Amino acid sequence: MRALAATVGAVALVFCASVPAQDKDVTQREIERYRELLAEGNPADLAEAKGEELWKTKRGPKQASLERCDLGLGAGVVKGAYARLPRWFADTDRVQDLESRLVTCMVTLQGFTEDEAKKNPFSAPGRGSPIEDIATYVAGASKGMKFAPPLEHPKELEAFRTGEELFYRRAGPHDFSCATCHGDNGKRIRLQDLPKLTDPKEAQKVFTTWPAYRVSQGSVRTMQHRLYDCYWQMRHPQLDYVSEASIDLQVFMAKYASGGTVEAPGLKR
Amino acid sequence: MPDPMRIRANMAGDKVEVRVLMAHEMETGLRKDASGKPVPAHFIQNVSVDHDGKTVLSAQWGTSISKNPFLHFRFKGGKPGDKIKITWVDNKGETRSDEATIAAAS
Amino acid sequence: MDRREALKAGGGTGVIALALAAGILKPEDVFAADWNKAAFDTKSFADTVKALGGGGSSESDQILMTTPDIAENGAVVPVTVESRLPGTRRIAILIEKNPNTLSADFTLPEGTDPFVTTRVKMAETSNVYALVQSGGKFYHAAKEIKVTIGGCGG
Amino acid sequence: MRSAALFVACAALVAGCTTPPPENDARREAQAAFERSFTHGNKEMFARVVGQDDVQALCSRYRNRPPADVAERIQKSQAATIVYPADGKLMGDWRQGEKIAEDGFGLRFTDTNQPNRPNGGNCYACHQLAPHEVSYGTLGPSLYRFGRTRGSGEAIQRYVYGKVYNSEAFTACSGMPRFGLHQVLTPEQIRHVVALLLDPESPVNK
Repeated sequence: MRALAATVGAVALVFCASVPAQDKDVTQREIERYRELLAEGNPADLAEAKGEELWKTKRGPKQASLERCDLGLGAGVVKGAYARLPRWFADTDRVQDLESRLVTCMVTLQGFTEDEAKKNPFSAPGRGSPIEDIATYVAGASKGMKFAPPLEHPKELEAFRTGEELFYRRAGPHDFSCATCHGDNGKRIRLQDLPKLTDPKEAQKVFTTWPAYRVSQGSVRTMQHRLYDCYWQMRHPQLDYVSEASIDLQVFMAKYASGGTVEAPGLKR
Repeated sequence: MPDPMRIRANMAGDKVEVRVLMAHEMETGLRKDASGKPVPAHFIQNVSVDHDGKTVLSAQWGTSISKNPFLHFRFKGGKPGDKIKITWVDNKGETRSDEATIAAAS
Repeated sequence: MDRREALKAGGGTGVIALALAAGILKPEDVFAADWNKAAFDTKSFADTVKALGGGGSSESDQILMTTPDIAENGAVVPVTVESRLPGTRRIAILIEKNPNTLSADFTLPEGTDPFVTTRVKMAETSNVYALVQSGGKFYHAAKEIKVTIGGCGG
Repeated sequence: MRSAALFVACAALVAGCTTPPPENDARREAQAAFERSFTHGNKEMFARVVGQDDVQALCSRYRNRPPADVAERIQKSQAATIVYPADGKLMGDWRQGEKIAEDGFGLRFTDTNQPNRPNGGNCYACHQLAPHEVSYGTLGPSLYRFGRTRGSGEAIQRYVYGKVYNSEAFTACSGMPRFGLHQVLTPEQIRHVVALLLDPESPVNK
């Protein structure tokens, strides 16, 4: 009992006497200026243009383009489609995000196998990723529109509940969950602001900026990559591309982001 | 075949404002790939911008220009509807030229 | 016809591309001529000035640099240089602590503003110089840019 | 007195006191979805994340806000895991501690290609420490001048060593990794971190 009391005392000592952060405002102002200076030319435009070209290009065993792909608003409708994803699709009877839906179209329209379609999801230096460019193009075609995924079908609601559990699921050698970094307001990791993803104001600002050009990676990155990269940092094994968990988590976040404006493609650190 | 550039050229007062993004890896030659092998340098060395038969900007670049290079500058003497042509050449001899039409003030 | 003339005459790379395709020119021949290898190999501010043809350079408050004080990522650091020195026809960007100092050398003919924005890579926190040639002389301005560890670090 | 109060608190929260909140469909489905979503990676890494220990499971279920009795229980069980060095030496070299605090290497799936490189602690990701490092996070409290007000006596050394070893012993459902328990850092490395925080010569305390 005495040891416990000592412990409690020590904890109080640690957390009550923290020193205010030094020069925080100066550093943060400069980082904001850095981001403003970058904003006048977003290299994601290059991926967007390439993606539009690829959308219209006949590819795969069936030598077909993606121009008949149904992204939720009917075959071939690109404009506004991203603002209504993720959603449940009758033909697959699954909730799908943009990238998972692109895989479906590459399989059904172009004749790729599912493995082929999922093989090269993220570009690397010297190796482009068509699906990354196409996702950037499709997302960009909803730019300025209100983000309003339906989130009413029973499978969408189920995906939300699963996503919520996954968001708080702590595991691995570091005990991390998504909520470790994205569960509170006003936090940052190193100099990077961390949005509280269950706060609509913050979720609306960030969720709709993906895909985004990441200067640290020299490439456009999609939401699938964002999640893959988070799990990498969380000391988990690699998250499967367009896996259930990746989509359920997006449904969970999309609910809080609803009502925001699509600002894709973004530009980030 | 290298990917196309994205060129924006528009009037700002009596000047033409040009912003261009080029798709290029800009490898320094110092980076190693996943297997530890050095990746050879591959970067744009020369850029030129032409308008009406005249070069309005030329540049020599080294390996420390960022990947997917961005360039912004202004010149006098252009008008809406005129074409500008931008060309780059890299150290492996690859080259790309793209044209853009000057737009009215945005 | 040297390469620069070829570029002008062809209004692009058409002529060179043809010459390359025909095997008349090897890539090295074409590019070596117009790319100042000696300058791009230099490893200090003074050596770069020399390699670009200057006997030295004096500091000038008529050269304005717009850069962040802190770059969130060294791979992409935006740099704007604007010169108020009369007759500015050349702007170069130098990064002191990079493996090679010279980053870019712009030629700006009459009619083009003495102004340029580009983005450079920085290996570490360093002084960045804007070097300007005006009336046959070289002038410079300098600014220290801090490169930080961004994101989750490590 | 304290035990009596605890007992009352427990009684008031019977469900939460002795057993975790019951399983439900969403959690079962989430576990199943999780297991179907990490199928292509490193098998050993998967084995480390597919299950949860008590702390991870409870903190997940309570969304990191456990009721007082559960928090008490977590802290007690975790305090028992802390192993202090047998030689009693708790302070190492702050210079090495600084390197560990800057380094985020280790245990990510791409880190396996450098098997001989020690893990880092990446303290700066979440804490302010030495003032020269402006790139610090705020997920945890600022530790700038931590040792100035607390000195570097044995009690505070034991506290810091223990906190780095197993943070859950002090604050249940803390976001801080249990660096010692999970062998992310070696006892030697933890000593260096203790020195970084407490050594009067450390830049943290300048």
